[in-house]
Amino acid sequence: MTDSNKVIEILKQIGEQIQMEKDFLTELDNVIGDGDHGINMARGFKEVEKKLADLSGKDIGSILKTVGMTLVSTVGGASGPLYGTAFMRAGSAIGAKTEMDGGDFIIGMEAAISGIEMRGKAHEGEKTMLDALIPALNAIKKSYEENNDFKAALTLGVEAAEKGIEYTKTIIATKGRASYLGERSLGHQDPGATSACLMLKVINSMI
Amino acid sequence: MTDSNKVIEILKQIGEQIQMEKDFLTELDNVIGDGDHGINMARGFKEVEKKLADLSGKDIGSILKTVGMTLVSTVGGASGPLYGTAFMRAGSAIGAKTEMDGGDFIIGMEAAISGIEMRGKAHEGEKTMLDALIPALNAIKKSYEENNDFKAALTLGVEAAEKGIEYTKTIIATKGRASYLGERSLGHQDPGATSACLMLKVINSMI
Amino acid sequence: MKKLINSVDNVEQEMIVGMVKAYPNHVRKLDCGNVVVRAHKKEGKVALISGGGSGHEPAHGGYVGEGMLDCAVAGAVFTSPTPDQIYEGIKAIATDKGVLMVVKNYTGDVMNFEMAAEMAEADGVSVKYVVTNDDVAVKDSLYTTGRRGVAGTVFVHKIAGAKAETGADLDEVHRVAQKVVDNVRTMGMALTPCTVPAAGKPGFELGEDEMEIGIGIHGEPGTHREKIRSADEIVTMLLDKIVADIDYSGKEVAVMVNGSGATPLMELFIANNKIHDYLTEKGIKIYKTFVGNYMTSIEMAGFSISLLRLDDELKELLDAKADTPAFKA
Amino acid sequence: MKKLINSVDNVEQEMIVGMVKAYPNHVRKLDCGNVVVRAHKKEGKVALISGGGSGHEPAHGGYVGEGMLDCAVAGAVFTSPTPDQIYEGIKAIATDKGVLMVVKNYTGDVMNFEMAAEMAEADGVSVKYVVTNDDVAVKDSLYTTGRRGVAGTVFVHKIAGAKAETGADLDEVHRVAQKVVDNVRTMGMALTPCTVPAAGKPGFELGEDEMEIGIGIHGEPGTHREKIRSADEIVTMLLDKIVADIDYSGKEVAVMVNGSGATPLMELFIANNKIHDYLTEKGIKIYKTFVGNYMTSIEMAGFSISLLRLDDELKELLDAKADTPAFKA
Ligand SMILES: Nc1ncnc2c1ncn2[C@@H]1O[C@H](COP(=O)(O)OP(=O)(O)O)[C@@H](O)[C@H]1O
Ligand SMILES: Nc1ncnc2c1ncn2[C@@H]1O[C@H](COP(=O)(O)OP(=O)(O)O)[C@@H](O)[C@H]1O
Ligand SMILES: [Mg+2]
Ligand SMILES: [Mg+2]
Ligand SMILES: [Mg+2]
Ligand SMILES: [Mg+2]
Repeated sequence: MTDSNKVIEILKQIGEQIQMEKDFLTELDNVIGDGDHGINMARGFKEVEKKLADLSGKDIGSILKTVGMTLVSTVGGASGPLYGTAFMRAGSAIGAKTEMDGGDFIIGMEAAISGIEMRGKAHEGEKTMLDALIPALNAIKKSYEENNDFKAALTLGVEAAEKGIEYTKTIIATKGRASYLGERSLGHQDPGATSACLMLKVINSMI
Repeated sequence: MTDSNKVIEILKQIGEQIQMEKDFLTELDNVIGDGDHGINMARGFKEVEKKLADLSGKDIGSILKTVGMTLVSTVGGASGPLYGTAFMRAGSAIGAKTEMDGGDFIIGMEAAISGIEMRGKAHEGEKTMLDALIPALNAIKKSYEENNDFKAALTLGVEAAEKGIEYTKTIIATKGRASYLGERSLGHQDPGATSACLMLKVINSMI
Repeated sequence: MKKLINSVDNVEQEMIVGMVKAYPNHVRKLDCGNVVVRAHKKEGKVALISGGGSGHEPAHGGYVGEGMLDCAVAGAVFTSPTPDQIYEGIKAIATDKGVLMVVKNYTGDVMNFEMAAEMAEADGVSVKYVVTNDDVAVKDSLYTTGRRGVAGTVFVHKIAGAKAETGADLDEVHRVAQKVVDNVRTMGMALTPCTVPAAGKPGFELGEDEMEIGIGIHGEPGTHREKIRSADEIVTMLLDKIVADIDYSGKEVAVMVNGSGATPLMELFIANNKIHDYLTEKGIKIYKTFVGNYMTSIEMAGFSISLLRLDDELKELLDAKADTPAFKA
Repeated sequence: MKKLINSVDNVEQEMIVGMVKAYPNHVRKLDCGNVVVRAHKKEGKVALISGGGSGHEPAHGGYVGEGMLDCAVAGAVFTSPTPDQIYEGIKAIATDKGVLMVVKNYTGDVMNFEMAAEMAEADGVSVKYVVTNDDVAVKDSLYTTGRRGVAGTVFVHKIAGAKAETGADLDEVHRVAQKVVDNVRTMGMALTPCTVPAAGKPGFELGEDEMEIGIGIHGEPGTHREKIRSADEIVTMLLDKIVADIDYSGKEVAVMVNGSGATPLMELFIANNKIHDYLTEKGIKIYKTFVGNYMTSIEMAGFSISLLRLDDELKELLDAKADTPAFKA
């Protein structure tokens, strides 16, 4: 499915997309959070970008772990430890491979999600990034198990993540800053779910 | 020309005019001062108004002195001690009379002006209330000496005060807050000259 | 956005450096980032560390010094600092008596401080922490993040700091810190929003006649918005919420009237006039009042009221000597 | 106008009462008006009185207490107090050592304080005074009102107050106060205007990209207006003006970075970062730095820099104990 070099390219592209969507993500966070999600993610991926050059030739596990550590140490806020833990866990789960297939991806994504759940003590339905990630993972797994076509599975995963974003509009936040707003968080989509979906979209477009 | 009761009526009318012109005077002070001249004068004359009822039957000197003391103790700022001193000095100069003529008025106004000059250490041409008062006094004196018609003299005095206001637009302030503006005070009329002229106008309209 | 700054990218760094240059006898900055520690490390006591996003000045760097914090870690504006920053701070101040972290209850702050503690514990440092959550604006619940930590946190710094200065052990300092957390409540409001420099525009918009009630300290919207009212009515509204939360009747309290950054002292004193009367009427005795900018939201106009229920132990520690840039007692 | 007040007519009174309620151990209010004196009168020392219009909080009431003022008289916002108010203050604090008045150089302040002094002298009180005029924004001249007294006045309160506390006689305290006046210079700027409550609208208007240079402390326009620049450039502009006025080279100075009321501490620290570097480069040694809201203009955003040239006498008095609501040393 993909090799180390491709993983690096994808990460670079995710960084570029984050920079492009920086204002949009910040604006979303402005409405129900503290208006820094885009700024935080952009700061983190700018540092990731700098690290990527040195990572060519490394195995996928190491690449993802480095990305995670970089995010932890530069993003701050809630998304820093969460995405950081996610990438680190994914890296550990995938391990010292230089090639990966759909099964590896699913194993990595499962580890990432349980890392987020552990760190953030959150579940599905609390209006967080998990509301994009968990439905996406479920869709990918189901489709991949049934048809063994990873590209098709990923496309369904992105659709599920997009539906997840829509779903976050309909629920009250009970985790993260948006939870302080109570009912006022209704009708607005979650910034973290949006950035999570953005990453899946980039991966989908490049595989 | 006028008696104690009339003096009280005039003072009341001055107070009403000040209330009416409060915003205008404040606005003028906003441009070249600190935006409180109308507020200051209105606060003072509101207190004067309260005192006036008790003053009926008193002599003109006492009335004016009470007005002066009230202004000193309620207006604050530059205009408080200046107008306060002016009315107190005028009261002393006119003395314990219950009737006054044009000559008494001129004596009172002369005393008022020298009180202002003493207290404020200012002269004509420094963009202050003196630039309305001194030309007005000169015009009144000259006309009264020539024609012995006080009403006519006062009308000329008001005209001179109005010209004085126009003149303040053409000069740089060297006294009062407007002096901090340097050249920027050019083109704007002095609030104190404006309130001084207002008083003369009221007197003129009631005599 | 109208700010006295050089570049939005350097705001935090220049601010911290500018602060350290102002108080070289009190504080110094670590080389590794925006981490401020006491100019003279004190051994033999529990070391206190706190911090969070920047934008709350004088919190938290202003409270580093004798009788309060040993270290303050500053993240980007309104963004929690990262674990490695906090870890460097812990390493710089740790003594054999251990380290107490004072963390405001935000998902980001809690996670980043926890990760740092894990790192420090791996080095053998004993670390405990309290999570401040004094904001009564939001309903507390087991199933949510709970309440925010806001201005009441400064009382934790003061009182736990004083306890640490006595040489008490980590459990004792932790107990006292937790006691303050349990007894302090805060509620705030805003007249205007504030602007995160990197964002370039305000976090929300408010009409000329509107105010935001239940505001936090990060420029985020509050719990609701209404037509602006008189200072006395606003004070009453905030205090009603606070005294309904825990029982203050017959108790002595410390009051903090905290400006959000752009609120003139004039208005805080006008508010305090009513606060004093309100509490006196309710039979709540005021032991001490603090009026000023203690935990700000950059240039937000608004304020919060904190009430700390006191007992003899807390009174003594509140009065104990403190000598920090922003808090002297 | 968006303010946390009850009524524009009661702003000054409620503020003063609210302040006294916050610091009952430090200050009390006279019945006769907005006059604040020490809670415990100290005999056997020269009594210091200052004041002016309200709107400069914490000046001047915040500086009443041990080591600083004995009395502060508050006029209406930005309007000097009246002679009888000042006279009542003098009567309340006068000792047989006499009274020193610290007056900022505004026509109104000078005249009202002079009239009060005349009244007190008629009662047999010895009164002397200094007129502060530290603002270098306006050209000084014999034929004008001269310069304004601004934030540097706080140094006069601190240092003359410390001198008075030693029991020095009136001439000595006056000499020291005048020494501070002669050695302190200030220059300020504003990013936004402020609104006098009773006026209901700002004293001037400024575009989103404009700043006002040479601003005073009464919401009045400054000496000129220009496009906003970086913090470093603004600091350089202000300091250039100050150091051109008197010779600071090779001298030790106290620095005051004074916020106008709505300026976040963050920005004052960013300014101080540059101030420190500028002075160091010029060989001017910084003895002490004060950053905060010392002499404000209600809710104006802006700041001023004051530099006080020090000698050993002034250093010692600057460091002497002060315990007032707004200034502790
Ligand atoms: N406990 C949590 N578990 C999972 N995701 C969370 C949690 N708390 C917050 N988030 C996610 O983090 C996003 C906010 O990130 P960001 O704005 O960068 O941090 P902060 O909230 O500290 O300002 C939210 O939109 C949400 O998706
Ligand atoms: N030294 C002075 N001599 C005479 N008039 C003066 C002097 N200084 C100020 N004024 C007058 O006072 C007016 C301002 O009064 P006001 O605004 O009430 O007081 P302040 O300047 O203290 O705010 C000016 O417009 C000017 O006419
Ligand atoms: Mg955020
Ligand atoms: Mg004025
Ligand atoms: Mg944040
Ligand atoms: Mg005035």
